[in-house]
Amino acid sequence: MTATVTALRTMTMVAAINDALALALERDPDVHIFGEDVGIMGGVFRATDGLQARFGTERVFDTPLAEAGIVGMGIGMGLAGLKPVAEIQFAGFLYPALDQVLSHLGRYRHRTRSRYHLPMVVRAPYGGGVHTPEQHADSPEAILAHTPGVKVVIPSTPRDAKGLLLAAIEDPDPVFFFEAIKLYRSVKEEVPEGHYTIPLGQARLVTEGDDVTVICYGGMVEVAQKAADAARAHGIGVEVIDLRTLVPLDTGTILASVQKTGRVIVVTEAPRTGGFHSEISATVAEEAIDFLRAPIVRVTGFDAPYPPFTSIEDSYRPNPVRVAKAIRKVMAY
Amino acid sequence: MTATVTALRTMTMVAAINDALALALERDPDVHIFGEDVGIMGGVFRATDGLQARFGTERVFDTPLAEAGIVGMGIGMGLAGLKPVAEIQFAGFLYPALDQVLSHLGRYRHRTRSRYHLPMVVRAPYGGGVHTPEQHADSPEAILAHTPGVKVVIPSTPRDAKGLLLAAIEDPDPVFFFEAIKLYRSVKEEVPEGHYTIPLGQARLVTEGDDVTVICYGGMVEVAQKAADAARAHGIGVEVIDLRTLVPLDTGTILASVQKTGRVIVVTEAPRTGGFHSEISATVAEEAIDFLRAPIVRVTGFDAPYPPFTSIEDSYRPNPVRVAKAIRKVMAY
Amino acid sequence: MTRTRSSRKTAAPPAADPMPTPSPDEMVQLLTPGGEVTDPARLPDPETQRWLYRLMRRARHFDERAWVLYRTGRMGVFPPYGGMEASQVGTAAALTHQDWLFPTYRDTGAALTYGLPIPQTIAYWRTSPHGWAMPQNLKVLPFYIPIATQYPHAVGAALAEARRGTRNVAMAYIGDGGSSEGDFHEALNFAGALNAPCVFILQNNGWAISVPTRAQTKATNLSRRAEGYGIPGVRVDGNDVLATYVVTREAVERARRGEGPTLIETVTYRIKPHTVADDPSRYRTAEDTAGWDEKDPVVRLQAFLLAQGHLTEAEDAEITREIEAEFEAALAEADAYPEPTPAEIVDHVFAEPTPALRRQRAELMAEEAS
Amino acid sequence: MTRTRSSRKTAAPPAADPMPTPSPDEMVQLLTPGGEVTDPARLPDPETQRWLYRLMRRARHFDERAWVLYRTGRMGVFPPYGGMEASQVGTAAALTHQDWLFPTYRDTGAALTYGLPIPQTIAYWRTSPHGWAMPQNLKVLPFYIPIATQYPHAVGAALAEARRGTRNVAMAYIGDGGSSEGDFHEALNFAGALNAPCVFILQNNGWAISVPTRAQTKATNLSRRAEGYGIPGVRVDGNDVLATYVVTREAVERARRGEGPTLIETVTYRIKPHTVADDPSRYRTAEDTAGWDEKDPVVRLQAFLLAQGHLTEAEDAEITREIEAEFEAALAEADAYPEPTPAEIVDHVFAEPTPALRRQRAELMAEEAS
Ligand SMILES: Cc1ncc(C[n+]2csc(CCOP(=O)(O)OP(=O)(O)O)c2C)c(N)n1
Ligand SMILES: Cc1ncc(C[n+]2csc(CCOP(=O)(O)OP(=O)(O)O)c2C)c(N)n1
Ligand SMILES: [Mg+2]
Ligand SMILES: [Mg+2]
Repeated sequence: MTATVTALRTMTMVAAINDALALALERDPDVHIFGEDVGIMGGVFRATDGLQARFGTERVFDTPLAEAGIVGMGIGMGLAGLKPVAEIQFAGFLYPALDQVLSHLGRYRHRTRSRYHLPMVVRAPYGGGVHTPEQHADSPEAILAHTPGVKVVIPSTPRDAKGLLLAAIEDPDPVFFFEAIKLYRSVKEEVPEGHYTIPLGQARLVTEGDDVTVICYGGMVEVAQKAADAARAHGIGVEVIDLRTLVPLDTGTILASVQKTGRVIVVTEAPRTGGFHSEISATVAEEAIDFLRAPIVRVTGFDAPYPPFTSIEDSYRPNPVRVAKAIRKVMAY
Repeated sequence: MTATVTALRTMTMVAAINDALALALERDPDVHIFGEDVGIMGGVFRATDGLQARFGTERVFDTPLAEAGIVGMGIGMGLAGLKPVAEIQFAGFLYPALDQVLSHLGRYRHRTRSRYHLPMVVRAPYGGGVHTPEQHADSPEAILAHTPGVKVVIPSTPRDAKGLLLAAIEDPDPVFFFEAIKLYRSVKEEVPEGHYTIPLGQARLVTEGDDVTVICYGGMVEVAQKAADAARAHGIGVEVIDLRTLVPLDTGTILASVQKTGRVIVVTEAPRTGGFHSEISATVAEEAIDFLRAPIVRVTGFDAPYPPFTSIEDSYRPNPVRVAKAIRKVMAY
Repeated sequence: MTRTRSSRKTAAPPAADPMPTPSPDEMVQLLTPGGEVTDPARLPDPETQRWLYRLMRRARHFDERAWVLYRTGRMGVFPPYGGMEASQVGTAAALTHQDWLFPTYRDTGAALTYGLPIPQTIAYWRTSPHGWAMPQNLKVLPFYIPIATQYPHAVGAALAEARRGTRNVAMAYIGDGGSSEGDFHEALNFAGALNAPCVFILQNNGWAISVPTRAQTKATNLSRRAEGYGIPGVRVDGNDVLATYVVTREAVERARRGEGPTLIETVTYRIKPHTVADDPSRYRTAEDTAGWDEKDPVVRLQAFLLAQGHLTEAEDAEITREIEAEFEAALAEADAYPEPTPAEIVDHVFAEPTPALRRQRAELMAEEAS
Repeated sequence: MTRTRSSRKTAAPPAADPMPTPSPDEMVQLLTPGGEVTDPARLPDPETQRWLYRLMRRARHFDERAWVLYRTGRMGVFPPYGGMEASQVGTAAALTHQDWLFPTYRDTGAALTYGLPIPQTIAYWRTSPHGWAMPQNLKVLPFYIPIATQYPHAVGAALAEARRGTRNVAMAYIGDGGSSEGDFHEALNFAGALNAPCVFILQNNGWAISVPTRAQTKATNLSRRAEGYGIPGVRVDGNDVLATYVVTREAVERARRGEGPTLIETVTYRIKPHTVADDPSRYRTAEDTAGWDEKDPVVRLQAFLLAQGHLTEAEDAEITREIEAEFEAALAEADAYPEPTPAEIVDHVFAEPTPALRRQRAELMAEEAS
């Protein structure tokens, strides 16, 4: 973490994101923020609250309702040297923009042999746990992680959110920044005031332990942490790794932990088949097979749409009980 | 394989696909074929050659140039009880339709509690090896496999292509059918005349062997096979498994082979991070860890766009030499 | 007052008044807010007027009750449509149950008018699976949440009807905001090119959450977009149910005759918040909404019917009683729906679950049991 | 005949003839195929006429040589534009190198006119990486292969120029087929709503591979789509370079003045196959293409210039010699480009390669070495 100021202020994740955006606008005139309802409304989660009033309607502006247009226009702005920071209202509404992402956002440096590059950030709330309507709780990070040329960042704490978002905006290449809706206001933390960045590609050791490694990110970190706490009460040492960035992936931290524990659990709330959890499993199975003492267990969502049925949706999303069960399983193996 | 006729005819994969489409149109008046240039032109690869002349412009028709419109309209036709068979000109041009796929195609049975279901097939040529322009060689199957509610089929031989395509069209749920461009005309095989289906979800054992399991599909099967042949010459028994369908996945065949060989190589031509190869690795690492004698090695494309640069593109796509190297690696481990 | 939705299903629909496509700048209005009739020849007959009035009252009642139920925790977050009844009722009333309806989250009033049972509608807004299991005898889809995707679906359903040789049509709704999405464009162009029997309703209610229509587009007349696809476009006073009904009937008949799709822009206003959980004071002032209360579509027709003697105060009170009774009975029915079980999460993905889903279902059941 | 692209870069552009936006049905034509001038007041001066003629000849020469080079294996599959030069040259000639150009695969003629060096253009169509490394002093992007995605990019680039307070504009091309994609709609609407200084060129050449425009859309005048976004739309004879130039200049000037985007439909024809590898006899007959040869834009202007005495046969022969010499020199330069190495596959993905890419690069290098 590189920081210039160290005074601390307690804030929620959404406040930390707002703080990072304000700092970015302040420090770099090329930064422009846009999306649906990000202006006077301040976004449906208030992540851009007050920014238009402070920085004007040229720097922070509402677009028409069209996600391909938002990302496509951002690409053009990036080609012309601005630093576009787009908000997509929910990650599930990124889908109309996927053509722009897969066809261009990740390819522009490559297709112009570095003559152009796209210093663009696309922010989107993602994930479940708060009873949103249909398609408002999707977790599409695996699609982006499989897209060459884009980075993927998913913070799990206010402090990380601010430092990672500033790093993402300063990164010369496109970054997807997914924000767990569940964490927007549920957690408060002391966050440094002023500018600091957390480099992309460095995982965070949440808790240390010798017996089991649990790898997760975003909204699943608190779930894993609770399961780890419960396991500790039973004398099981669980090491929780918060990846923070999926691309670049901090393979070093993962493998070091696996070499120590020999037992791996991967946790995401995305559907099982083809989720990013599987990429982590594959990496471990390719790089650290000799250290494994148990199967690599996946605790994930199901191969079904995230249910829009409030009363049962909590059974879709991994919870501490399910993670604890996986911990018992690998310990008993 | 369920068949009604057994006379054989030697044909290419594209001819077998054309044959299956003609049979489907003949047997079921609900089948409708549409897409860009599928009518009088017969498709850019001639997969629909002659079908409009034979079945008329209502059953086989050109659409405007808009992939979201094609898939979205197909969804509406499916809701109304037809059996839409859409062609997307190249898999890389599926991206504009991904919103319709992720938002609806896979969700309709779920969101209407089975009141509606979508018996739709989306065909698209995919993959590299034939010097196509930018974005004409993409392999996006992992995105679809990660989408709840859709099936994914990728044949590797003319015979399989016909039987799997007929099964896909007769399936009550949405199926993506990816056709390796490289194989369209390069391989000929004896294909049964008349109607038969190959059930979705059953892998094919291409060659048997006791030492190494190589798991692949589509355009990579011939690559794996060549490497297996070379290894056999050196006394190494390689079992090549052609998955044929990614969803449903034939885990049984995979695990049985792994239990025998203890060494696994997964081969696809998609980018490394988050490809379907990683899902296969993860499945093995979760279900058969005790049988593994070596790391699960991934032989894949790179985390870069498929290069539009003809003279070097062959270095992107896995070839028999790279697979052979992986075989040596797991044998030497 | 006795012609109900279900009786219309069997009865032959009343013949549409022949209506020339107006020039795009003209906004069709049959009954002014002041109660004047602009074109008596095109006015639907009194029976139809009363029927539309009752349907609007019924739609409004649902909207009002939904607010109350939300506040008392008996309903989920609901996007209100109060003030937009003429736009939804007049259009949906032009359909039979052989026709398709593709409503958005805003269009509960349209779905109720079409015939979606109230208990099920309540269940949907309670996010209960019962609200999603659409009735077999209707061709209405669950309210669309992602914006604009329903438009191409309507084209496909309409085309399927045409291919089968029926005279059925498909109607889809969209908002002013939604009309900025690419799917809007692709659908209108497909429908024109393939001559699909579609009626596209574009409800221009002035807002897309916090974004006013003037920021959504530089165009001031969205019905003109139809020209770009070679299809007719009509702009209609969306708070005049007689006008919306007549215009839509004509479009439906045109589609039934095989003459292709129509785009209808209903000019109305979202006087209510975006959803019951939204606070519009963040983005609009009293000035913004000024004048729209006076255009209330229910009040407009009520005053006209009373003045014309087509409705008495006593009949009006009877309508109120009937509507209330119907709703309360429906609420009781909705309350009695059993709670879903977690198995519903993994069921209904495929006709035959994949092996992976079967394993996952077993895991889920084991966890729920423990 | 001496005013070249690079000299224009520094010279102030000639003032645009003031031009009223024509009614959408009108197709702007200044020089008929028969050689008549319809509106002498709007005709560009003879120097400009000769300059445009030379640029068309230059573009045509590339197209013709590309065919020959393809047949002899010295060039890859190429989408020809012969017959469409007026549509591409007249529009691109209205830009300076401070403006942005977003061409599709069909628009080699536009890119050459804008100033993309010929050697690099050859390299692109040889699928050599040299063809993709765009020159630093130009704002032109590699030819777009996926359809329609360039339109929103032009909006963003234009908006960036406006935000920076320059007078630069962005121009993007699309085809009749491409105009069916959702991105077309979203871009036009964004440009209108955000007042982006864009010029959108829609080349209606009658075909999208095998699909004729009449099957692509029921609309018969694509420039009318502009109305749906509240922006000006102009339809112009796409085989009359004087008309395309004048119309585009006006749109460019309007954008420079901060008055927003324009949609220009150039009505032209793809007399050639879709690509040099396509066989149009599968989907069209001689009847389909009838009449278009007579509208050849190069012949039209050549005959006019000769008749007017603005060009002599000797000067014309000199143009031919200059153009041929320029191309052959460029070809030699392109032939000298070094072959790429496989490392180019994994390079240029990120400014700083991820650890995964670094490992993959090492693997690739090891394999290539073995
Ligand atoms: C693809 C997509 N993007 C964004 C949203 C979030 N969203 C929900 S409603 C809405 C505004 C819609 O405005 P409009 O189309 O005018 O309909 P109205 O709400 O006025 O009925 C937005 C942006 C969404 N549901 N889907
Ligand atoms: C998104 C996408 N879909 C399909 C294609 C395949 N394709 C290439 S050119 C073409 C036709 C384009 O027609 P038009 O836009 O009229 O341009 P023209 O070729 O006539 O210049 C098609 C369908 C593509 N390149 N991109
Ligand atoms: Mg609205
Ligand atoms: Mg064309």
